[in-house]
Amino acid sequence: MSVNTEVRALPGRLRVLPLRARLALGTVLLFVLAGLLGPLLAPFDAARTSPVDRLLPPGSRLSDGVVAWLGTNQVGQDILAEVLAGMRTSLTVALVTVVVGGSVGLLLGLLAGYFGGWADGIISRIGDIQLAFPSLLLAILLAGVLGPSMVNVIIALAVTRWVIFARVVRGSALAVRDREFVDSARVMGASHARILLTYILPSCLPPLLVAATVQVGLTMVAEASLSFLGLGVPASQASWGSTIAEGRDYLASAWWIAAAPGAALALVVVSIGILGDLLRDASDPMTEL
Amino acid sequence: MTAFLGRRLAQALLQIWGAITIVFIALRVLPGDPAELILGSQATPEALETLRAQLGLRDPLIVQYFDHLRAVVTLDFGQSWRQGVSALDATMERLGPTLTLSAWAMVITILLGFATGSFAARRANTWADHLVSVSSLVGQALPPFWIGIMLSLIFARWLQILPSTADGSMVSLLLPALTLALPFVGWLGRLVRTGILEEMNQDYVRTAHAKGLSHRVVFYVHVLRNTLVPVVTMLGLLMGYFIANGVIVEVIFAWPGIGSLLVDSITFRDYAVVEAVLTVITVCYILLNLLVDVLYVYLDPRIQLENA
Amino acid sequence: MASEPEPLLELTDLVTSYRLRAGIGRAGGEVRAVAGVSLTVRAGETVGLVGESGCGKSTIARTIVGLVRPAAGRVLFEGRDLATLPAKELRRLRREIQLIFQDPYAALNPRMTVAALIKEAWRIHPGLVPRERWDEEVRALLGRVGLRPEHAGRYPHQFSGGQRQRISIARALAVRPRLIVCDEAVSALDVSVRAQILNLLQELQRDLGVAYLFISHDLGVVRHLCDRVAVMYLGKIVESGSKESLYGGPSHPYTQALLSAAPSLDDWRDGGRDGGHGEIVLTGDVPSPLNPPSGCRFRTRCWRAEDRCREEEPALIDRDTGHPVACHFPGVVHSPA
Amino acid sequence: APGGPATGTAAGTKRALSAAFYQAINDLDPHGASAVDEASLLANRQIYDTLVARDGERLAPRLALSWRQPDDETWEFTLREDVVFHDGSKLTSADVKASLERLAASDGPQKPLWSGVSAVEAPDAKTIKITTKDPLGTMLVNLTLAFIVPAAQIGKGDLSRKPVGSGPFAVESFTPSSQLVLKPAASYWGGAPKLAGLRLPYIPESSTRMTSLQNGEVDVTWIIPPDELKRLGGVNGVKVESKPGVNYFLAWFNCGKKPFSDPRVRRALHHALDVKSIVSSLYGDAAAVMDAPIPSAVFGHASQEPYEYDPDLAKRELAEAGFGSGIRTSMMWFKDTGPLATELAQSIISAWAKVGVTVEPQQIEKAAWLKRLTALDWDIELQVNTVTTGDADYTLGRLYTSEANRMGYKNKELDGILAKAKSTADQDERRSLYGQACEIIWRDAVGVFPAALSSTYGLRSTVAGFVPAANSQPEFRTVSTAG
Amino acid sequence: MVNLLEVEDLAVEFDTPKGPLRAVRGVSFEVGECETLAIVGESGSGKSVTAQTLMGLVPLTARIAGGRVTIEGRDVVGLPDREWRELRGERIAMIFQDPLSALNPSLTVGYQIAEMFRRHRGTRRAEARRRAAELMTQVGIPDAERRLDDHPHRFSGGMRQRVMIAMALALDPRLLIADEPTTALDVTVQAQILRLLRQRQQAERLGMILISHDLGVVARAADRVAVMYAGRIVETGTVAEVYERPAHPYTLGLMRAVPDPRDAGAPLEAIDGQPPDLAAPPEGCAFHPRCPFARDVCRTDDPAPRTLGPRRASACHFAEEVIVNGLRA
Ligand SMILES: Nc1ncnc2c1ncn2[C@@H]1O[C@H](COP(=O)(O)OP(=O)(O)OP(=O)(O)O)[C@@H](O)[C@H]1O
Ligand SMILES: Nc1ncnc2c1ncn2[C@@H]1O[C@H](COP(=O)(O)OP(=O)(O)OP(=O)(O)O)[C@@H](O)[C@H]1O
Ligand SMILES: [Mg+2]
Ligand SMILES: [Mg+2]
Repeated sequence: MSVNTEVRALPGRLRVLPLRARLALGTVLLFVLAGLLGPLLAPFDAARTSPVDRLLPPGSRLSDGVVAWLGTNQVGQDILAEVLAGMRTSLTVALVTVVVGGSVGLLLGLLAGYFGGWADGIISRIGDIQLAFPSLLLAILLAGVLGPSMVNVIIALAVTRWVIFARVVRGSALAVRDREFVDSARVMGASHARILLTYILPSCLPPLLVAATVQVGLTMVAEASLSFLGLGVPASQASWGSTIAEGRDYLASAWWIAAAPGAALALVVVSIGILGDLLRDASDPMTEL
Repeated sequence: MTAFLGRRLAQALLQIWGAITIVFIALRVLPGDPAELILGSQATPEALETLRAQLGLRDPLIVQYFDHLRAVVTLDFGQSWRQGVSALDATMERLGPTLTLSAWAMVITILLGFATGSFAARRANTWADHLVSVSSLVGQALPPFWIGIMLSLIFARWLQILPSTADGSMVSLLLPALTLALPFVGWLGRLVRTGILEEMNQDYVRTAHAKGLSHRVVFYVHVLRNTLVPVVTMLGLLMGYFIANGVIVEVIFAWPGIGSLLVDSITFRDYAVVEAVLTVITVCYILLNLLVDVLYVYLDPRIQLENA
Repeated sequence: MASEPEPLLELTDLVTSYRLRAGIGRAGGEVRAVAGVSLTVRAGETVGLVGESGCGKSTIARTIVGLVRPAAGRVLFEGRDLATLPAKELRRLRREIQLIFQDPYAALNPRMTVAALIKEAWRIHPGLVPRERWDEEVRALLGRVGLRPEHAGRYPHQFSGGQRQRISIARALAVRPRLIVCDEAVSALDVSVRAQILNLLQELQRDLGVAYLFISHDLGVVRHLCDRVAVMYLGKIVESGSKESLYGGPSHPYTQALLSAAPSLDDWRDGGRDGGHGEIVLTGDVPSPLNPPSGCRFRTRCWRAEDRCREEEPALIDRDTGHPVACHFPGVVHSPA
Repeated sequence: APGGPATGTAAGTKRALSAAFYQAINDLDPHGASAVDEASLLANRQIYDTLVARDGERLAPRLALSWRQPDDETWEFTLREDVVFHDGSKLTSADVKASLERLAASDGPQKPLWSGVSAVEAPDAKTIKITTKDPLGTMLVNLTLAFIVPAAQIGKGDLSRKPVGSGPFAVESFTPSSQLVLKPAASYWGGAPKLAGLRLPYIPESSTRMTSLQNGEVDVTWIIPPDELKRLGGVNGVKVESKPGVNYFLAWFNCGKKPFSDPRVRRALHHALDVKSIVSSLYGDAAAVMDAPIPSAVFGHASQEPYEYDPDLAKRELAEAGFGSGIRTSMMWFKDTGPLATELAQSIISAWAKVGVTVEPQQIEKAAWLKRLTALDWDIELQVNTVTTGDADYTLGRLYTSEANRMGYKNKELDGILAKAKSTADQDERRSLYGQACEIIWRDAVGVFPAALSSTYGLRSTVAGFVPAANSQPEFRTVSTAG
Repeated sequence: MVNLLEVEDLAVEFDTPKGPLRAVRGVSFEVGECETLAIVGESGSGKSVTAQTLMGLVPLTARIAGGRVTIEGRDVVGLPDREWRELRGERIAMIFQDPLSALNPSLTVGYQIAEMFRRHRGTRRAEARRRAAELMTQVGIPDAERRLDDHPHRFSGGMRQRVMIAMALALDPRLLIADEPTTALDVTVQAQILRLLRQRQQAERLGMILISHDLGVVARAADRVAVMYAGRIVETGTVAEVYERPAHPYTLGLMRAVPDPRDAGAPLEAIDGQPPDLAAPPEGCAFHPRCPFARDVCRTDDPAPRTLGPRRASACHFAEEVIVNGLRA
């Protein structure tokens, strides 16, 4: 079988990672780990509130004797637990959105880029129509239509993302389609399916991966923006976005509510962004091939 | 050129039609109906029914759809029940402020973006460059509303040097425009940086040096101009983001833009306004991109390549 | 060459055009890149196709191998029209015509090893080589083109230009073609490496009996390799004939100019840089194929052009020149004044 | 502070006052679709006038100098004669008649208040006669919402954007959801306002609103978020004032649906709530624990015995009712129904969880909430309710009848009391009737009534003569600024 | 003859991740007035790097590791950028292989030529424009006035190269470096450009360095030849000397690898193997792995160029043997 050189080359490249890339990778892994272990470390139950413990600064001791290292929120919940739980939601929303949007984008982008003609016409026009709405507006409209729920947020965001992925994939498919090595496969008599799978697809994946990485971060931010407008995940589920959004009224008085999830969000998104850059640098020479 | 413009215009019309249809479908499947919101919680079922019929909500969907299309073509979206005026008027009076704000944000983005981008490019791969690239990522990593509120707290509440609400004066638009622009300054900066570095490797730069031109002339006269080309195509997109992200900024800085009107109108099922707003935004956006396409020709003469 | 063998490939009045979409500041239109070309390649022979950039050489190649569809005319392989063949039959025939590109690197999938590249051919055409013999066959092919067996596991970017071209050739040979179209196959190579590849091509022809359609703009290489030569200008063949006849008595002014402009090792003898060797320097550039000149396509650059050339397109026929030539006023070299 | 648009120039001169309410004014038509929005009422109170106005417990004459009731179905009002509209025309009984008829015919939210009116007559320029189908005890109260517009403007003028009224302020410019700029009406019968102008900007984000008060961009703002109340009190140049309000939280049980059809369950849930602790820690001074189904500031309020906080008792009662193993149910609300609504909901849910009642929180969109509310498609719902007229009728009389069927609760006795209260015009009798109604509703635990919100105001210390209003609709005629 | 340019023992190294790459290793030559020196060699032999070094334009990752470059008697290695800028265009000019990418796509041709006058001489816009048109006419661009305002993509390859030439010659430099000026062009156009270069050179008494990998072009256009292999000049001499009696096995091999029209079809004498990797060049003579003459000494000693006659040298231990061998064939 054909072996993807990228896959082979990457571990080698990772060994010579610059410092900031290692930090970024470490941060992301740490967060993912914390997200997985969160329920064990500091269980969070949205339905458990303690009004007497509200708005306590970091390090305060709660009425039940536990220390809230990151303080408490406006209903007296431990921010640390909320941030850990929120990460699971935010990461899930972002990842599922990107996977769903990415898959749809990949499929349609491949079709449009490889076959061109009317397939490209239809897919590109649909993309154009959709891009005519700035994506946040579309998400607002959809989230408004569907009502707040995690699934709906994912749908709303994925719908706004697929075009981006489709365009990236279409672009690389288009670029590869007329390359001579594809021509030489055609001359050899290869079928469309074979060309798509073994020639076009591998070339489309690296840029798609880069785009996906970037979008994971941006999707997390978009989720937060939807929460700000009251269109995010429902109150029964903690998410970074909604915690920051709820903490915004307390930025001047109880800054710790928005600060912890805000810092976490920024850290993760920046780290992912750095990794995306790295990936782009790593795959660039290859996509040039 | 005419053939191209014709095709591009047809494409734009198609886009507008598609957008209108999406909006129509989305609104009809929304739960909740305007009659209830208009009449409030104490309305009688009969009154609701009469009002629904009056609003045309009882017609078959397809009839509603064609009515709607006709309405759009004649620029008659109907009355806003919340404001008691024509939906188009309600929308148009918000368009101005949105465009003003977006334009300022654009100016800030371009100025800062080019400044940081060329700064980073000239110091490519130094710590200054890395700092710029990381801080540009931070700009995109923070939710815009958070940036807005923080700017407002710092400059309006604590330092008290800028107003917290926008009243249209230039000073008052500074914070909202900055809030809109910040996430994209880094983005544009990175784009500019890559563009410059890419251009710097072009053969013509070598020629320019061989001609004995100074670094300054090579950079500002030869290189920068060519990096504009890919950047300009992004500006149309950017304007779209500004119009959309405006929603958040408008709420924070109490600026009467089109975005908050949209969110309100969705909440209150003011269909006429939602339709008018989305149509207007779409048209603006499409026209803008058309403009960018045309601008492109003037910036990049290569595009006329095949013109025999 | 007493008895001429059956033609393997026959092009009759081939026309291939590209449609140009209107773009920003650009009108749409149709480029007739190949505007009526007839050409024959017989089994085991080498036919050269020379001409300047953009005259349609690659387009002919791409049409022959089926990458683009002809707008008119026919491509016959072993006497059968490729356009009317059933799909299955076509697949088999297609296999018998292979293409080697100018840039050997671009023509090899960078993500595949040499072995994978070659085996790909057999995956596409199952039954050609039994699977258990693949490795063996790969080794044999690599040996055939002068590469070592251990090269099989490497990627294209680990090879030099000449070696890459060898890989391309091995890959083309894997499907046992009867005709190989070489589109500027040696143009990107350095002199010393080019000689190696030219030798390899000759050797393969001797051993395997493949025919070549050898496309090049280098008159020297064509003269070295080919039995017959056709000269193209702006989508048309202006002169064709056996190597000896054409190089010995070029009759079309374009061929004459081309030959005289081609630098050769001996140029220094004829007066070298003082230009005393009677070169014909044409004025102007090749016109755009979007709107070629009326009549004779070469007349805008021809020093012999007369009114008739503007009105009447000369046919490609033998005009007492020993071989066909498309010129109203063929003749011996007259340098432009 | 620099940059603030409301910053005055020379000290001592009269200047425009900037007052930011926390809700948006969308439409200035006092009979339109958003006519009973608090923000619209706020604007209307400055621009228009009514025949009668509430003055604490009393209903005071306004455009009407006096009134009498020749019979139970007829009301006769004598109008002031010195009233002119902002366009200079005189206000006469014709204008009142036209306005009232327009209200009765409108499709707006005030329609039910006027459906009982059979005729409005204007025998002469200063007399207006209203006839009702049945005796209507709430006539005067309803009239506090009936803003009078010039008859000439109806159907012609642009009441939504450029209305003409007879109130203390005239409209200078208006951008919906953004700002309303008013100028004093020199010819106002009660004397011209002291302010040079009045600007009512809408600042949706509460932190921005607080900032703009602190740096002087606005002079007055209300409602102050509960958590900001204390902090703002300590800020230099700012003072806070508050008054018990007419807005209150209620959490109805769907009494027509199991398990809430059983009053024991409803009472048990009352006992499971430590209302006092929840409300004081969430709201502090910004809200008061309620002791009746309506706030104490409302006419008709009567204090009831509070339910004791006793989770064990709650559990026992639930077990008695057959729900010893717990209840699974849900509570719906929409996010912006009131300050800290989500937090309150979470606290209530959290408390009920301790007695084995698992409540699924459903924070939904307003439109969806409204749809489900009217369809009785819910288990428990939380909302902020406003007694817009300040009179118990507006809430009790309208919502708790069997016919209204708003929460599945049906009680013949209560129906009778409310009907009677509606038809009498005697205020003392009405008060005692509503007192009985309060008791029944409270005893039957139709819902939980946790907190009455105060109307909390933040003012620059330069603002003088400002009277906080319970209904969040302060009047600015008497306000002045120093410096 | 006055030497416009003298290069002595020039060495240029690149910093690469794999270590220093010696792209130019001790190159010496000189160019006189009205003389054309051709540098031939295969891809990667260091021709362009040499040329760029002469212009003071070594890439950022490269550095001059040794040697001297004298332009009109002035040592220019290590010259500050300001002074370099005055040399470039004024004294020494350069044209490149691909005239499309070497011209700025978004500036008009007229602007790019006029820029020479405006930036170097401070000439006014109108005057600079007039002189640009003049230059364009001189290099054979018809209708120059009108074409001033066209962008490069509107010109054909040959015309673009003419523009490059006009630009290079604008300030009457003494020395012109042409790095593969005709490789991207068709034969008929190549003939035009070579003729133009020849004309301009003679008219202005220019010294010229013509870089090419085409032995035919060199035969036609040069006075003297320097053959480069793996960063080193292995043989120099007049065209006649080098072509008739190659004194280095590499030169000999190159000549024999070119198809001979008199003996068409006969197998070519290809040079075996590949050019060396400059990051890890072979011990001894860089050519020895491919050399039919190689002996033990070649594997250990890197031969320095030896003078074989006036302005004639070869870097081969067995130069004489090679000459004899070449004659015999
Ligand atoms: N895909 C295409 N679309 C439009 N026009 C094309 C396309 N490919 C080639 N052409 C045009 O067709 C003509 C012939 O092109 P072709 O590639 O066949 O020339 P060529 O003789 O192979 O040239 P070269 O020597 O440069 O390879 C040229 O004018 C070219 O511009
Ligand atoms: N920027 C660079 N970084 C590293 N190595 C380089 C760089 N530029 C050139 N080289 C190396 O220097 C050597 C000489 O390159 P140069 O460009 O001078 O070759 P050339 O003779 O001009 O070849 P060509 O005929 O292909 O133009 C080559 O081995 C090349 O790989
Ligand atoms: Mg070609
Ligand atoms: Mg070079």
